[in-house]
This record gives sequence, structure tokens and C-alpha cells, in this order.
Amino acid sequence: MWKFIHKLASPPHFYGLAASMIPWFVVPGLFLVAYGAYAGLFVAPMDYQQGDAFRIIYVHVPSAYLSMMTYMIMATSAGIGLIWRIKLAHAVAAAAAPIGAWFTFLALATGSIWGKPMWGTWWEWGDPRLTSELIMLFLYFGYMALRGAIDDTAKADKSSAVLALVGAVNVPIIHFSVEWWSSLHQGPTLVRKGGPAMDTAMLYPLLAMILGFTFLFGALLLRRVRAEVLYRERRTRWVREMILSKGT
Amino acid sequence: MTTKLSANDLTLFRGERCLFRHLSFALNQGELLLLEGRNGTGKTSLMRAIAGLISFEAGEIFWGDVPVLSDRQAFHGALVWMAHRVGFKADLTLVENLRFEANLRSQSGADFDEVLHRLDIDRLKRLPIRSLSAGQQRRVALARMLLSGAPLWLMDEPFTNLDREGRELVVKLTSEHLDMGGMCIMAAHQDVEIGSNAQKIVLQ
Amino acid sequence: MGGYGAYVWTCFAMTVVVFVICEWRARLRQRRVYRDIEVRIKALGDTQ
Amino acid sequence: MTGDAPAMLAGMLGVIRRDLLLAWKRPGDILNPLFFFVMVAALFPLAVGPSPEQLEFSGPAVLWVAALLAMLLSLNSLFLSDFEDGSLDQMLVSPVPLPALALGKSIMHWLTSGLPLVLISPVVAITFRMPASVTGFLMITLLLGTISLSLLGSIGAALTVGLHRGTALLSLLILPLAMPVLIFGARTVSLVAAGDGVAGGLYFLGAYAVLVLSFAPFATAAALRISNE
Repeated sequence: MWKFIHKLASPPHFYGLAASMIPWFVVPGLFLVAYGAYAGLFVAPMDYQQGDAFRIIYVHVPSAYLSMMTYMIMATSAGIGLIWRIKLAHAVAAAAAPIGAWFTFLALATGSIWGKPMWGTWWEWGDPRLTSELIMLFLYFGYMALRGAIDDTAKADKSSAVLALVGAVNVPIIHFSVEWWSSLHQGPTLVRKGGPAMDTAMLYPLLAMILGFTFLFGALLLRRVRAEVLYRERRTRWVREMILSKGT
Repeated sequence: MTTKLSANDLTLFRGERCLFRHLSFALNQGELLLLEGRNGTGKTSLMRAIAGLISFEAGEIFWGDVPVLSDRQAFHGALVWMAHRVGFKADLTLVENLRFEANLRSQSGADFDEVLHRLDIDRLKRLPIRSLSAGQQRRVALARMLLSGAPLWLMDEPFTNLDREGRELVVKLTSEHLDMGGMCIMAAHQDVEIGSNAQKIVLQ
Repeated sequence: MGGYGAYVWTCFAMTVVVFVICEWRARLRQRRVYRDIEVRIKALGDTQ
Repeated sequence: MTGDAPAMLAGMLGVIRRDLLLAWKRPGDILNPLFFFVMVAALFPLAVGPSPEQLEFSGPAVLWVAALLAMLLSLNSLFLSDFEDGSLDQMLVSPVPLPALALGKSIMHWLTSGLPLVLISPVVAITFRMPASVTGFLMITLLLGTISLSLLGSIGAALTVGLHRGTALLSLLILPLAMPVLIFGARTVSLVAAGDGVAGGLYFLGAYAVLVLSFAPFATAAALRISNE
């Protein structure tokens, strides 16, 4: 088992494998997203409270979910890299951060656009989800800034891993504290997005979107990790031989 | 005579640059290891790596039979390091600095005043390190080594900034330490005549 | 879209844009790294 | 951790004693963040206007934000001089487990910048027309909150020591992590001012301080080893 993991994590092996795996993520991802978007936009019935504006959740919820999941992936692989000294894990963490930041941004932007017709304002501090997404974005910025500030890759890997782990401990606490904070807020009464009892015609497209986003995220991550691995292995023989023989 | 410190197949990188590959050595009680090489060949890096401050790309160091990384405290309890920067607080006095050292590592029990007297810094006791000359500061660093009970001395360019008398003192103290079964790893770019059986590693 | 069309379509459009940007950045990085290595190997010749 | 407790305690107390001695010889290092705290707190009334209701309402928030920023200000230098003069190297090769020394540094940071802030806060609170009962709670929340901030901040200071863009980077790393402390600290004081219950907030601040205490010294130690490579 251990041997298998090591083989999988060996850079040349991974580099080749990742390239062949990308289509396996892209194709189902595109299918699911296409179905989810079509069904979400045109088939799912209108929400009786929010009207058609609720259709924004078909992109907002998956991106919010991905922004959290990406942080967890980042922190987990950073931890693996730190403890077992697996370089590939550090490469995954480095590759995940910018993607996670983009999805966090997307979740923020779509949430804010959803808020405009719902609350009449682009930004509502009283909404705990938006506020913790904002803090999430700051966490990503901090992580990427620390990485950017350290020239030596190995050192950047380890330093940012410590930060990612500390951040991972704090993420649930930040959520909890923001929830507590907004529950005291005497502002506009908020409409829960979606609501507890969701019609299946509404729910299935959402699940398809979440799954589709995850697949596409997987493809993006693989592509980034490949570039990251190539950069880290730039002095090795296998990269040299590969480039000399004009492979990709 | 048992082998206390041994290094196996060490490879060290600094950033992009490979300083050395497949370096091995073994140090027994009473032995001296000299690291030689021009500036920038990685003497200091090797010493920092031996002390556990930098990680090797490959290879391992053993203290006795135990890998250093698996019992850092045992190894650090056995070494004292005279680095290029003396590592004292410039605003604190000599005594205050050495008292802090006593909190960090076990002491040999050598008489404090006697050690200072021997190093000819006893009149500087109450002065802040800032007002000492570079050579005097090196002497205080020597006092740290003598006061600690550590058997392994790491000395990075111990002769820098010292006058002839001071250099002779370093040689004398080191040979005494070796005679008592201590060990020493010394980086120097000048020839050092200490003891008879010094090993040498020349870094290129 | 019951008067919310602009909001909904903007969100979906932004999503597409973000995916495209992510994909584009990833490809760009891959290409840059690859080219840098290629240039270095050619410059160094067979010395290394 | 296999280190024996007395050695750890001796090392930790040694660090605290040494750094307190240093602070005593250079009082500016303690006073500057305090002046900063007072000045930032003075900026708000100047910007907002002298209306008493508004000051009373925004007082807890202003004091908390000012305290948070003042803590950040003094963090940057926490490990810097140790890093520059080589004493960090000596600490890293000492047999005392590094987390104990890191904890010593955090405690020292709290003693020289957290505690003075707590002590001076009533004076600033008076200018915001804060009643005495509320001021008491302000001090308690600051006391608990600054402990967490010192411990969390040590991690950031250890991660950024030796980097050129240290100061701005440090804020970027620490501020998001400090949000829970700010939220609970400031809100609890506001709640007291509004006559509401406060137990929840205080429990949270206390629990959070304990949680941070349990992992921050280890994270700081790991970060120091990495940064000093």
C-alpha cells in the first residue's frame, strides 16, 4: 500500500497520469453542469418567496461549497506534506489556493448579486454566510501572500503549510463566531436561501451543479498541480529528457 | 572509544545550489573534525545542518545509535555551538547573557568567575555586550562553551576577530576539551594545529 | 425571469468567466514553466 | 515531548526574564504601541464628531479595533532581534523543547503589550463616556482577548521573521484569524452597554484562549524552525 502511494506520488508518474486523467473530469463535469444549468434555469419551478432570483443559488451554493472544500483540501495536503514530507502534497496545496480564492470570490459576487433584489442592497453585513466567505477570502489572500513572499520553494511550502493548518483550526470558529454575531443583529429579516423543504425539481439540478463543479474543480486542480510539479522538478533528469524528446 | 557522532551519505542544498553530495563522517570521543574550504563552499551551512537548523536533502546524522531528528533534545543537550554571530543580546550585560544561557542548557559546574578569569573577561562582567569589542564578544562565546557541560563543540571560524593570544587560547581550550574525551567540529579557513588525529573534510 | 433576469444571467455569466480564467491561468502557467525550462536547457547545452 | 518539566519551565521563565529585562532597558518598545492605541482611539472621535451618543455607541468597537492594531504593531519585532543577533539560533539548538521557549516569547509579548493595553483602556474608555460597569467588562474582554492575540500573533511573527515585507504580510496573515476575538470582544462589551447578558461572549473568549494556548506554541515553534532555515 505504502509503495503504491509512493509510486503514485512520484512526480514523473503523477505528471503523466494527471494529463490522462483530466478528460475524465472535464467530460462528466461539463455534462453535469450543462444539465444542472439548463434544469436550474428553465425547468425548476419558481421559488414562491424569492421568485426567479433563487436560481442564483445554482451557481452560488456550489461555489461557496467549493471554497470551503478547497481550503480543507489545501490544509489536508499541506499537513500531509509537512508530516510525511511528500513534495506532491505541497504542490497540491500550492495549486489549490488560487482556485479556492477564485471560487470564494465567485461565491461572494453571486451572493452579493443575489442580495441586491432580496435585501435591496449589494452587501448585507447581517448575513453570516457572506461575511464568513469574506473572511475566507482574506485567509486565501494571506496564504498566497506568504507563499509569494518566500523565494525558496521548500521553505514556502513548509511555512504556508503551518499557516494553512492554523487557518483550518480557525475556519469553524470563524463560522461559529460570525453566526453568533449576526444572530444578534437587529436588521432586515433574512430569507433562508433554498429553505428546508426543497422541491426535488429544484434539488436535483442543484446536486448536479455541485457534483459538476467538483469535477471541473478536479480538472483545474490537476492542471495546476501538473504545472506546479513541472516547476518544482525543473532541474531533474526526467523533465530534461521529456522536454528534449518534445513531450508535454 | 565509541563512535558518538556519525553522518551517512549527506546531501545538502541551499536553494537551487547543491553544496555537497554523499558526505559521510564519523567522530569518536576525543576527536576533532576540521571543515575546510574557501568562502561560500558551505562550511557554515554544513555546521548549521549538523546542529539541526537546516534539513538535509538526503542522509542522516546519528548521535550514538539514535537519529538526531528523532531525539532532538538529547542531541542538543550534548552540543554547544559557537556560531558566526555570537547570539548575545547587545543591551544586556555579560553576566545577564550568560545567566540566560544557564536557563537554556545544562551547566558543567565549572566555576563561573574562574572561567571568566581564564578568558580574561572578568572585568567586563557588568558591561553590556554592545560595549565589548568583537574579540571580547568571541571570548564571551567561549565562556558559554566552557560553562556548558556539552561534549560536542561546534565552532564556526573560532579564530575570527581574536588576537594572537586569543587564538592560542582557543587552541589550548580545544585540546583540553578533546583530552577530556570531548569532541569538536571546527570550520576554519586557516591551518589549525590541534591534537594529532584531526579528520578533515575539504568542501569545494 | 420575472424581472430578475439581469441578476441571474450576470451570475451565470460570472461563473463561466471564473472557470475560463482559472483554466486559462493554469494553462498559461504550464506553458510558461515549460518554456522557461526549455530555454534553460538549450542555453546550458549538454553541460549539465 | 520528552523534555523534563523543570527544564522546560526554566527555559520559558529564562526567556521571559531576559526579554523583560530588555524591555526595561528599552521602554520605548512598550510605550510605542500604547501611544499608538491612544492615538487611534483619539482619531475616531475626531473623524466621527463629538456627539456623545455616537461616541458611547461606538466606544467598545473603537477600543477593540485600536487594541487589535496596537497588538499587531508590536508583533513584528517579537522575533526580529533574536533572528538578527543569532540568539534565535542558540535557542533552536538548546535542549529546551522549542514550544516552551515559544510560549515564553508569547507570554512576554502579552506582558509587554497586552497587559499595558488592558491597564490603560479605562482611561481611554472615559473619553468615550463609558460607564464604570461597562469599563470593567471591557477590561475583562481585553484581558482574555489579548492573550489569544499574543499567542496567535506569535505564529504570524514566527512565519514572517526574516522576510522583507514582514509588517504588511503579518497583518494579512493574522487579521483574518483574529476576527473571532474581535467579534466576541467588541460585541460582548456592546451588549453590556445595552444591558444584555454577557456570559456567552466571556465563555467564548476564555475557551478560545485555552484552545489557542493548546496549539499556538507548537505552531510557533514549527514556524520558527522553518523560518530560520
